[in-house]
Amino acid sequence: MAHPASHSDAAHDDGHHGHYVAPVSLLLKVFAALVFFTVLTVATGRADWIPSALHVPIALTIALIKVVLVAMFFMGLKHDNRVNTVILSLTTIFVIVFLGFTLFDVTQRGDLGNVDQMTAADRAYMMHEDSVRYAQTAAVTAALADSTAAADSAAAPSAASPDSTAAP
Amino acid sequence: MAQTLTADPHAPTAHGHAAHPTDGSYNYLNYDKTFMSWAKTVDHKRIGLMYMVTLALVFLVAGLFAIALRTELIATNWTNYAAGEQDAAGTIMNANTYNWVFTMHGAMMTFLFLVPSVPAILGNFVLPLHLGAKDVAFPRLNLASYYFYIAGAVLVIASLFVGQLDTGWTFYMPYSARTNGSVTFLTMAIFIAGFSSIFTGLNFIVTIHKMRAPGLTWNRLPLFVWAMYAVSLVQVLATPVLGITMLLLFTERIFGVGIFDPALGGDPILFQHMFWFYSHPAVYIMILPAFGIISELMGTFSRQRLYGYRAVALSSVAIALLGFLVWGHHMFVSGQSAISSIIFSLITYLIGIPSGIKVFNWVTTMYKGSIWLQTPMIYALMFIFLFTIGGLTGVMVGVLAVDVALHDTYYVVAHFHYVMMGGTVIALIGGMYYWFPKMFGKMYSERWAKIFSLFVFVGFNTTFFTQFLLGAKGMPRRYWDYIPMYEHLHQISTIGSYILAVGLFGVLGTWIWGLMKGRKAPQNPWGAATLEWTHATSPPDPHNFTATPVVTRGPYDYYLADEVFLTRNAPSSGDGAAGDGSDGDVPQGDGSGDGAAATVVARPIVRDFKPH
Amino acid sequence: MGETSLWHPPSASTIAPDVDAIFNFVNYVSYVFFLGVLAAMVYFVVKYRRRSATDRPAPVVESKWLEISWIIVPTILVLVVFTWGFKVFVRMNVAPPDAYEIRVRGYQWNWQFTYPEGFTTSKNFTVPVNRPVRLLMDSQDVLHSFYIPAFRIKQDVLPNRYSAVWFEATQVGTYDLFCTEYCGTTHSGMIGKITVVDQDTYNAFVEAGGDVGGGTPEQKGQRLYQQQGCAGCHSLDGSRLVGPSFKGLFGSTQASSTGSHEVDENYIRESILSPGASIANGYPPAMPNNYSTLTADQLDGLIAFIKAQK
Amino acid sequence: MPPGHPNGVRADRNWPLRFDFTTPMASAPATLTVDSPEVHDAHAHDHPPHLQHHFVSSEQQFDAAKMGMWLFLATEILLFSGMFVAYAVFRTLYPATYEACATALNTMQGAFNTLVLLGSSLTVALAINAIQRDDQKGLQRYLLLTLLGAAIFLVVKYFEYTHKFHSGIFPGLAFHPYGEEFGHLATVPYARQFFSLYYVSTGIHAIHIIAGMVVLSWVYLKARKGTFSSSYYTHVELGGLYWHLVDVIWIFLFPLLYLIH
Repeated sequence: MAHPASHSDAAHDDGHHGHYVAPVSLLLKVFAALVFFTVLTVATGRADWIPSALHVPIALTIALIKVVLVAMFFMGLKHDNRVNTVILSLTTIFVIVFLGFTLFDVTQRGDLGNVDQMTAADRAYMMHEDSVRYAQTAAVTAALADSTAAADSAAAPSAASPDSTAAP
Repeated sequence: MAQTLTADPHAPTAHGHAAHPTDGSYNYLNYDKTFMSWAKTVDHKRIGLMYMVTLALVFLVAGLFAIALRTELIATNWTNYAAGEQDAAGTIMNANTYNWVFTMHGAMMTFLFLVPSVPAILGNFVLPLHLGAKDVAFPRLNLASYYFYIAGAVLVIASLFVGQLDTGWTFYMPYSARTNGSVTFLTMAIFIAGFSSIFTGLNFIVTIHKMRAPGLTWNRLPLFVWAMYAVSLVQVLATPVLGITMLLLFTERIFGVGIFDPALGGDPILFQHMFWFYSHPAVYIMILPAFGIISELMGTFSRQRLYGYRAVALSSVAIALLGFLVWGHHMFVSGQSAISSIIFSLITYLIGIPSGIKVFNWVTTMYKGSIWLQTPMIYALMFIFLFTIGGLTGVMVGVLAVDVALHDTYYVVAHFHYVMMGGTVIALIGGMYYWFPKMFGKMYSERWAKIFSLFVFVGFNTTFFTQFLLGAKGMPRRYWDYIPMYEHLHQISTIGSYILAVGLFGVLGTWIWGLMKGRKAPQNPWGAATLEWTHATSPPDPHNFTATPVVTRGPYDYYLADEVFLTRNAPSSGDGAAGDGSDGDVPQGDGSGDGAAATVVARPIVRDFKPH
Repeated sequence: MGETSLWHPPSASTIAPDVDAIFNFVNYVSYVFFLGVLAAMVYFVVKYRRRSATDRPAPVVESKWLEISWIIVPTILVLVVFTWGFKVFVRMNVAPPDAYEIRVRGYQWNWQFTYPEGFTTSKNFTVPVNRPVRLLMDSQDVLHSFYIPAFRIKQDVLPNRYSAVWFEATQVGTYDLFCTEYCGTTHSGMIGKITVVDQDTYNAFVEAGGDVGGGTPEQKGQRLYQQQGCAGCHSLDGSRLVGPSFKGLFGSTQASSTGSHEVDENYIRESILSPGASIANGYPPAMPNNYSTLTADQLDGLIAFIKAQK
Repeated sequence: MPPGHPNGVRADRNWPLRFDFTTPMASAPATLTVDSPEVHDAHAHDHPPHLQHHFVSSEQQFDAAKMGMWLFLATEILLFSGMFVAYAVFRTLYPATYEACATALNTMQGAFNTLVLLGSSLTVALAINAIQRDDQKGLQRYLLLTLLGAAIFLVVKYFEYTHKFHSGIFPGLAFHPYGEEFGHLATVPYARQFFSLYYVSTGIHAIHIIAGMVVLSWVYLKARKGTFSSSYYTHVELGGLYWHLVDVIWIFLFPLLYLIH
């Protein structure tokens, strides 16, 4: 159906001639970079010589670089209307806010003594509750295990020993 | 301002170039009257009306639940408190029923009524008209959004048959993992209804960005549009988190994944973080559209430029974005770390400021205006009255130490209702009165509308102001019964709720009367200056405008709005003959009748206007 | 017992006057703002009411100073309020190191208090006046929230994690204790009393093991029936609540998960001490495991009381 | 009216980066105030068949659709953010559990799947490139390749899941590891919770993969009918954006779940 208003200038109805066409060579280069970073993240993730505190930051940094590459070139943000970049940035900011505040609270709990973190006794108690709930589903578990591991009968769990999860 | 009245050659029923009358007699309501033409419509105006009917039903049901709650609380069930004798049957219901009823009241009101309310009804109807657009950017998505909402509502009804849902609308873990299976249904209902919210928000943002009429720059947008923009941002950014929270709650119940349930190593406070990350911004989803309506009403009925337009427009967006940083103020006594509480409290105050700015600007808009006390304006003033109380008590519950005492008491209940009911619902009613002539082409009765507004006002304050006193004295919320010392205040509150109910049914009555017997509405009964009044008939054409309007001034620039004034004295085509006689000064003439466009004179743009 | 006023419950702890002071300050400032807004609204509506349908008021010049002033003034006010609230909040949270510590356990739908001297009470508890008391709390099942309006304190009680709250009562008297986190059917019945007594009376209370009332076993049992929250699940008039009614229970024959039993003293004793052992048919296994701390004397009382419900 | 500004709105298309309140209607001269009948009649020319009636131009329609898709992707990212927050909280609370449990995940399978998804992202980008050059065959070929990549991903995922199921590693209460390979997990506290998070997050991701496959298959069917051209390929573009997002999520999930050290 056509538009009745005065502005449907034919010059604007002929499609996307203004669109940026990403050259194939560029796409291939980006892909190569992505493969490289994947290998890098596996390598650094398995490396023992990197201090354990740095593993997460390194992995996240590499992931971020990969995402920026995908967003800019594969998703075409580099040559797109800037409002789409704003949308993605705003989203990222809110994810960081969500994650940041929540994690901050978790690490700070009990700071003024109004709340104590979990105690060993509580853990034991929790494991007990755990096993009670577990026992209720032990029959289901056993049935599932039987159906999926019929061959491995020697190692199959018996429903009679539900407490195996309860001993930390 | 130009107004070309060439017939629309592309009306939906006539793909040929047959001319239709352009006086409003051929309109979006009657161009096709079949049921399927409604069920399959992609017209934003029809979808708005469909939401209106559906939401009115939801409000009715959830409101009746509220009346039931208040009736139960009219007397204490302690026949002898000192001896511990209690009547387990209750005044009209037992504890389990009460818990079920307050949960349904809360969940339906928030998720199925308040969250969609203004955007779904008035946003859908008005937004494209305000923009001078033919429709929203994605009309089919808009319809899909309606059906997602319906699917959510159906699941809510299904939950009634599974068990009595009794978690409260907050679904706090681990209780929600332990109680009956209806939780599973309601989480799914909210998950699905969430799509409705997301799609509406997404649609509006794109519409506002891409569908504005020529000349409608960002600083000429009506403030209702700005409010819708801010709301839509929140809907898009916050609702998915509710989605994943509900999904995790669902898996917690089905599989026992142990993310929230402390008995399985989970963290119930994490649930509260995730829940409030959505649900705090959600209160801005509920209140921001109300701000937009009030801005429209104050501008129109003061016939004055909205004071501090930019401040009001930008404060909407500021509130929307800052609203994401304060969710922890719901958790001061939850076991959250004290330092988090302190930070959240501080940010809470920063967000209070923009809301205050709005109130001051609305009041100042009336200064040196021409204030016309029609029903919509009465509701706008009522809104300012009630919202000011709601806002100031919000400052109270934001104080760390005071909130420890007031948290989860009736004080919070009263604050919440002053903002949500006194704010959103009152603004919605005001907006409905305002746009009623545009929606249906009929006038309601001013006299009766004003009488019932008095009932609403008195009833509301009687119901909820007493709850401030109750809460400050320590009455906890979600109590089926209370100790005898609270009885008198509870009785006053209950009586107030009956008055409020009478008022609300009366409001509904004025609408139904207007629909049946109201006299024909002129194109611009309020002399308003936004596009839906100046450029669209009442009711509008199926395609909104017979020609795309071109905008040359701001939405409230009455001193430039010749079309509002020049058509005023045009001979009336007899529209007003069947009035109820109570409102003689409704302008009779309008530009919709018969080529009256000839009276409209194009006026040059005035830049940098400096009043004398 | 402290005075109640229009806005406040009795004020009976050291922190209560501080909280009330902030409350009153915010309240009075709110009155000023609210009346200001209201007065301006009424004045404008009267003064600038519409005279004719063609009124065309000149636009008002926006004053930057006005806008800035109503940003600055409220900002200063709320920052004052924030700082004040923050200071009191920190005091509320940090218990004095020498506080007397009582263990509190919330469960559906009652409170259990374990005193440092080793005895336990339910529903109601007693504390000495003018002495800081710290409550170390946790929950057995779902979230609860411990609230004493007269002391202006509240803290959520969580499963598998301790939370704490402290107060120093300043006035002898009896005050209400509420659960304010929704916790199920009898949430509104999860209320109790806190009795503040002078140190001498408190010492006597401790010596009596928390049970200060005498009387026949049946009277003792009746008191326990209220205190221990039995009333939440077991009615005395035959009506069905969560568990079987006590009316006519003794001597009847009860079908349960372990077969059919005559309800005698031993059956009741077992049902109280290990509720899960034998579940009456048609009822949920909802009875909490909290009563193993009851003394033999208390059990006698309860059994005598149940026996008396014919 | 200046070309490129069909409705006078484009002047501020860079909003909000260049947000100017002080210049009303920079691009709309006063002559716009009259809708001249001549212009009105000029619309009788042909519109492209894909242009919906409420849009003025294909350009406007395409931009609107793309912006809508980006907003939808924003909601998807926030949906997954809930999983990431839960993950971060429990990794902070129980770090040892996470290290112990990650050993049960096969890094090589994960890395292989990462490469497969990256490759399918590339093929989608190539598909768009093809249709921009009016290469119908290329479009179809690359869409099929993408679907193939998605299928391979799911097959690998299937083997990962079933391998764990065989040793009793189920989500939630059914979690009950045994056997030589995974039996030791039974003694790791909160191991069940780690695997629940693993199943839920990869499960939701897998649902997205399937949804993406449905979308791309639909696009492929349309492509076979020759619906698309260099002047109209909105659905290819939108499907592609969605597929890239699925890839982006996996880029984060992979190191967080598989590479805990």
